[in-house]
Amino acid sequence: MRGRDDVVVLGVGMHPWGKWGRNFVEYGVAAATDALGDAGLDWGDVQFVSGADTMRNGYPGYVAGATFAQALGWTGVPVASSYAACASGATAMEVARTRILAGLCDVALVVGADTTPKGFLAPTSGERPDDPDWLRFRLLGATNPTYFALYARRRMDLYGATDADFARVKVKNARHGLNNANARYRKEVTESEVLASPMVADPLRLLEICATSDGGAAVVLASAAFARRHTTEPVRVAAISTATPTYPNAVIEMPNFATDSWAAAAPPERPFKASIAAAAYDEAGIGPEDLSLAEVYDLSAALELDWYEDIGLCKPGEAERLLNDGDTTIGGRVPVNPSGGLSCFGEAVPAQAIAQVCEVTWQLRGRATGRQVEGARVGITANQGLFGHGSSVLLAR
Amino acid sequence: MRGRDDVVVLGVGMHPWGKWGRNFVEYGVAAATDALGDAGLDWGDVQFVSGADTMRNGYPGYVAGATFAQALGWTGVPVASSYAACASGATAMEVARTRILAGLCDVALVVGADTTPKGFLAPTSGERPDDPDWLRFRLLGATNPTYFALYARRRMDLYGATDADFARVKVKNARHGLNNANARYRKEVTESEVLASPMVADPLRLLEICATSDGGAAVVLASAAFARRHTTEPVRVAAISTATPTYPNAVIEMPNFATDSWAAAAPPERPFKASIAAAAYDEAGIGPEDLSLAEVYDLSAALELDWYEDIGLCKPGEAERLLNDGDTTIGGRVPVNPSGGLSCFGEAVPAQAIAQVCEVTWQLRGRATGRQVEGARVGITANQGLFGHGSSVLLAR
Amino acid sequence: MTKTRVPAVEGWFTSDPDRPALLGQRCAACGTYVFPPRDRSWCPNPGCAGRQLDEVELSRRGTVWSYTDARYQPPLPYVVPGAEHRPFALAAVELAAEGLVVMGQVVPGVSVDDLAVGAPVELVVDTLYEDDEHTYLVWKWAPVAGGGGA
Amino acid sequence: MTKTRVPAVEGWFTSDPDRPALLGQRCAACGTYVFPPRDRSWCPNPGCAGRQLDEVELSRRGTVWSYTDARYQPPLPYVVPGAEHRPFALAAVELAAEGLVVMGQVVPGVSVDDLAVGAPVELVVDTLYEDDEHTYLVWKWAPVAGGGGA
Ligand SMILES: [Zn+2]
Ligand SMILES: [Zn+2]
Repeated sequence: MRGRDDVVVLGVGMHPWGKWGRNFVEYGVAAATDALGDAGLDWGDVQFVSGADTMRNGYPGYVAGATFAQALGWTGVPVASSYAACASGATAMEVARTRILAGLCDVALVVGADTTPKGFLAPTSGERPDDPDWLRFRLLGATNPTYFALYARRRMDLYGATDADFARVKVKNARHGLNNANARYRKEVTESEVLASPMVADPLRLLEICATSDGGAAVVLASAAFARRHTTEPVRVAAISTATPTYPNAVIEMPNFATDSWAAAAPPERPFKASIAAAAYDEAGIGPEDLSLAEVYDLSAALELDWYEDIGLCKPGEAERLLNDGDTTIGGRVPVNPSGGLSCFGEAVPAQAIAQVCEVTWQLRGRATGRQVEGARVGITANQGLFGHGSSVLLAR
Repeated sequence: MRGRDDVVVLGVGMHPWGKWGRNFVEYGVAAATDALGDAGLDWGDVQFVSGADTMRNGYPGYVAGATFAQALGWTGVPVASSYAACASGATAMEVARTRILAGLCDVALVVGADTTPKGFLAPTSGERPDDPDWLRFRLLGATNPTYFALYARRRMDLYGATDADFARVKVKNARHGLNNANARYRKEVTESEVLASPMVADPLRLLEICATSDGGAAVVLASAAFARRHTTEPVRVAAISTATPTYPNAVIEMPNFATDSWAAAAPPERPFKASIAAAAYDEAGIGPEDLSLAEVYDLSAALELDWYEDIGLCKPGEAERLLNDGDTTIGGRVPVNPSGGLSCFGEAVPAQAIAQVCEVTWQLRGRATGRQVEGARVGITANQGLFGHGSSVLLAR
Repeated sequence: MTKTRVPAVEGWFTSDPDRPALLGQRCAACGTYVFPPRDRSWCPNPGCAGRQLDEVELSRRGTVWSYTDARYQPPLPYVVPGAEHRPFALAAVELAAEGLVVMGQVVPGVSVDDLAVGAPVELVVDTLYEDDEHTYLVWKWAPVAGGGGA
Repeated sequence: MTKTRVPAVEGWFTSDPDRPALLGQRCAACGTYVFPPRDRSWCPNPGCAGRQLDEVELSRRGTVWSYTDARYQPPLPYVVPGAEHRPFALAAVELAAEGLVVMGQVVPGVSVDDLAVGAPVELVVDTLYEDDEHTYLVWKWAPVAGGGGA
């Protein structure tokens, strides 16, 4: 778009998702080592480390860039550490990409890893009445699934979505992830099994809500000039979006108590969630019609349907038809979550957006064994984190 | 150095330091508004927000970029939020600078603000035996001043520094900050008053150790092309360093229990703290002999003397002479901490490195009323945060 | 001994038993609304330079934007009222005059089967939880008799 | 009733009363040392691809790199041993063979006036604090008789 040289994904790596209970640094270093091996580079070749933070693992988690650099062995390399809730990994990638585009380095390592507690994500202890993420639990008992359920119920009442539609998203993703060695859950489920699982937050059931996992993911980014000397199958970073809402955001967002008010200013034509991928398309000059596949943030099965519309695969209200026509299944027009998605992984917050990029990279290289989208040329990732953090990465070969 | 277009400081702003006890967002927005006014821009002109995080203010503190963007009014602007302990502000500036250098935007707003608790900085509650920053309190009772005191004592035993030398750093900085409206402490002290203040961590006394403060600082960065249309007194960002140590780091660093081992690899010729400014000098092609002034991180009075050597103003062991000759006092060869430094401000972690840049900018514009370094043309900032975060910003006009 | 009734959060609602209302803010310059009230005075509308937010009571009636329930006990800092968790419904409610959607628990005894998108509800103040000395109050939504619910 | 003596941290030191020692790790490939021991097995030396760290006892004697004291009571999670805070000294001690500087409290009764950079010290294990059932142990540094201290 601006005629500048591209940034390329030179290597990707992951530590398998699970409930391992070990230190998050271990997962991050494993993923980083894996990604460097994939890129054919040594740790000493890395000129910048961009970490995605975890707020759950004390000081080392707050300074992920430095933590991973130290664990791999201090080399004096500049670091950055970014936090953007579920979008942290994409923000860390964007910090690394811009450093390459700026000509300040040729090779950057992006790492995110997490060790998560069991059960619902809950705020840390103490009385924090100034923190909306604390207050929503105290005053409303509103867990994360509460918010996902509000969106799901609205799909049902507005568009006629059904329990069965949501269950079929889960069935599809479980099948996609079946042979993905990095996924935590690798087991087929039937629609009736999903519908028999306990209701958590009506209309969402246990098998339709993503778990929290331990895991780590890493990406090696490089300038196109550097990459030409190291690979014959470059995957190009066509765009990264790290958008925030435009006032007034008329959709209730976790962990808020209320929306912005549209009494004085009309809501933007494009709601926040739809603006996320749009910013990436705009930067790249690529449109949803060019997509071979997408990895979207299916915190709930119903939320995946919202994403179909928000990344432009179909118009609002048409996602159920897309799903039921098989368009988003591997073999269909534009497979969504061929990795199995959060449904098969469970969320490891700072690693997740990076893991999405790993999957798209493997797909574009034709190396997604057991889940390959044939002839994949363009893929997008999309996610949204608390406090107005949208992110989307557009990759092409 | 690379022949690329410069990035310029177009506006700076602060909320005065103090112990105000209000929400940190308020300080950040006040500083941002101030900086935008100084730049002659509106919030709507900002194309990127880079926040420096605070770990003390719940979720809003973890996502400072989004928090300030929301508080100023969501405009859809991309955001990032960085954490690097005391170097957070400089890391946030570097993220913004690279985005401009990459051609992804022309105007970026960098903001950091903090509301701090009283007394020693202490870890948050709970049992966290995996976190060295928790363990050092539990197993050693080692507060932050403990580490500063180790360095101070070593200066005394190795270089013959005296109590009186440390006290004179405090006397100088108190005088420098006397008329700085943004400083928290504006009161002259005498050498004997300093030496009469209670010993906290031998050899450091209460008046030689920096307090924790509330405060906020903001910087508007712009591409040189954009800046030319908006100012006739551009201050150029000549370099930003965000260095980490090189293995083995043979100096004990807060919050560690031990150094790296030099049994298998020799320590780098340039110790970590000296490598921080060196990276900035290298990038800019500017040397310490070109400096008009410096703002360094005087967490203790003795630490300011270490910095004289680490930013290249003199050889190791000569800092006391530089101080006592008046070289680092306003009116001397290269004034250090003309703002009054942390000594007069107290530390507001995510704002502090940005505040250093505000001061150097005012000095280079000739607008540091009551503390102006005459004819200032080049200034440097330097600081170091926990977990291997060094930062230095080199500014020139 | 009667327990003292106190709001579970300060300054977000009035607890006049006859006329409870959420307390929001309104920008004196552009007229936009803010809820919950903030401790700062500048307007959140980026198109407005207003620096004065006046306290206002929000509309007591609205329509359901969406709804769900909490089948499992939420984690701390949620406090279970009574001996054990009983599922409760939650609703996000659209206030037309203010152009706001506001979340709240739904009063006990109302389940998701009694709710629908678009159904009218009104604000009440009810018990959130109790301790030995206090009854902590919060706003909740209640279906309006004859309204859109089942 | 005697209290059970337990280390305040697991696996960082032995508490053999005759021969207490810090427990570090040594890379089998390059020979560098690590303290405190890590739960991961890769070498921290970026010039080494070693993936095996063996547990080793560190030198029991070293020389003072620097020292200070804690005049005021440190905040939690520090636990005051006894009824009230009594200032204690701290030292960073250089272990020549390992090329390491290791922090530790200095044994009670030794003040900064008794210490100097370069003075020889040795490792002991001593009480950090106690509760009703346990005495929590930690390593500390003790000046060596006839050494460089005052
Ligand atoms: Zn307004
Ligand atoms: Zn080794």
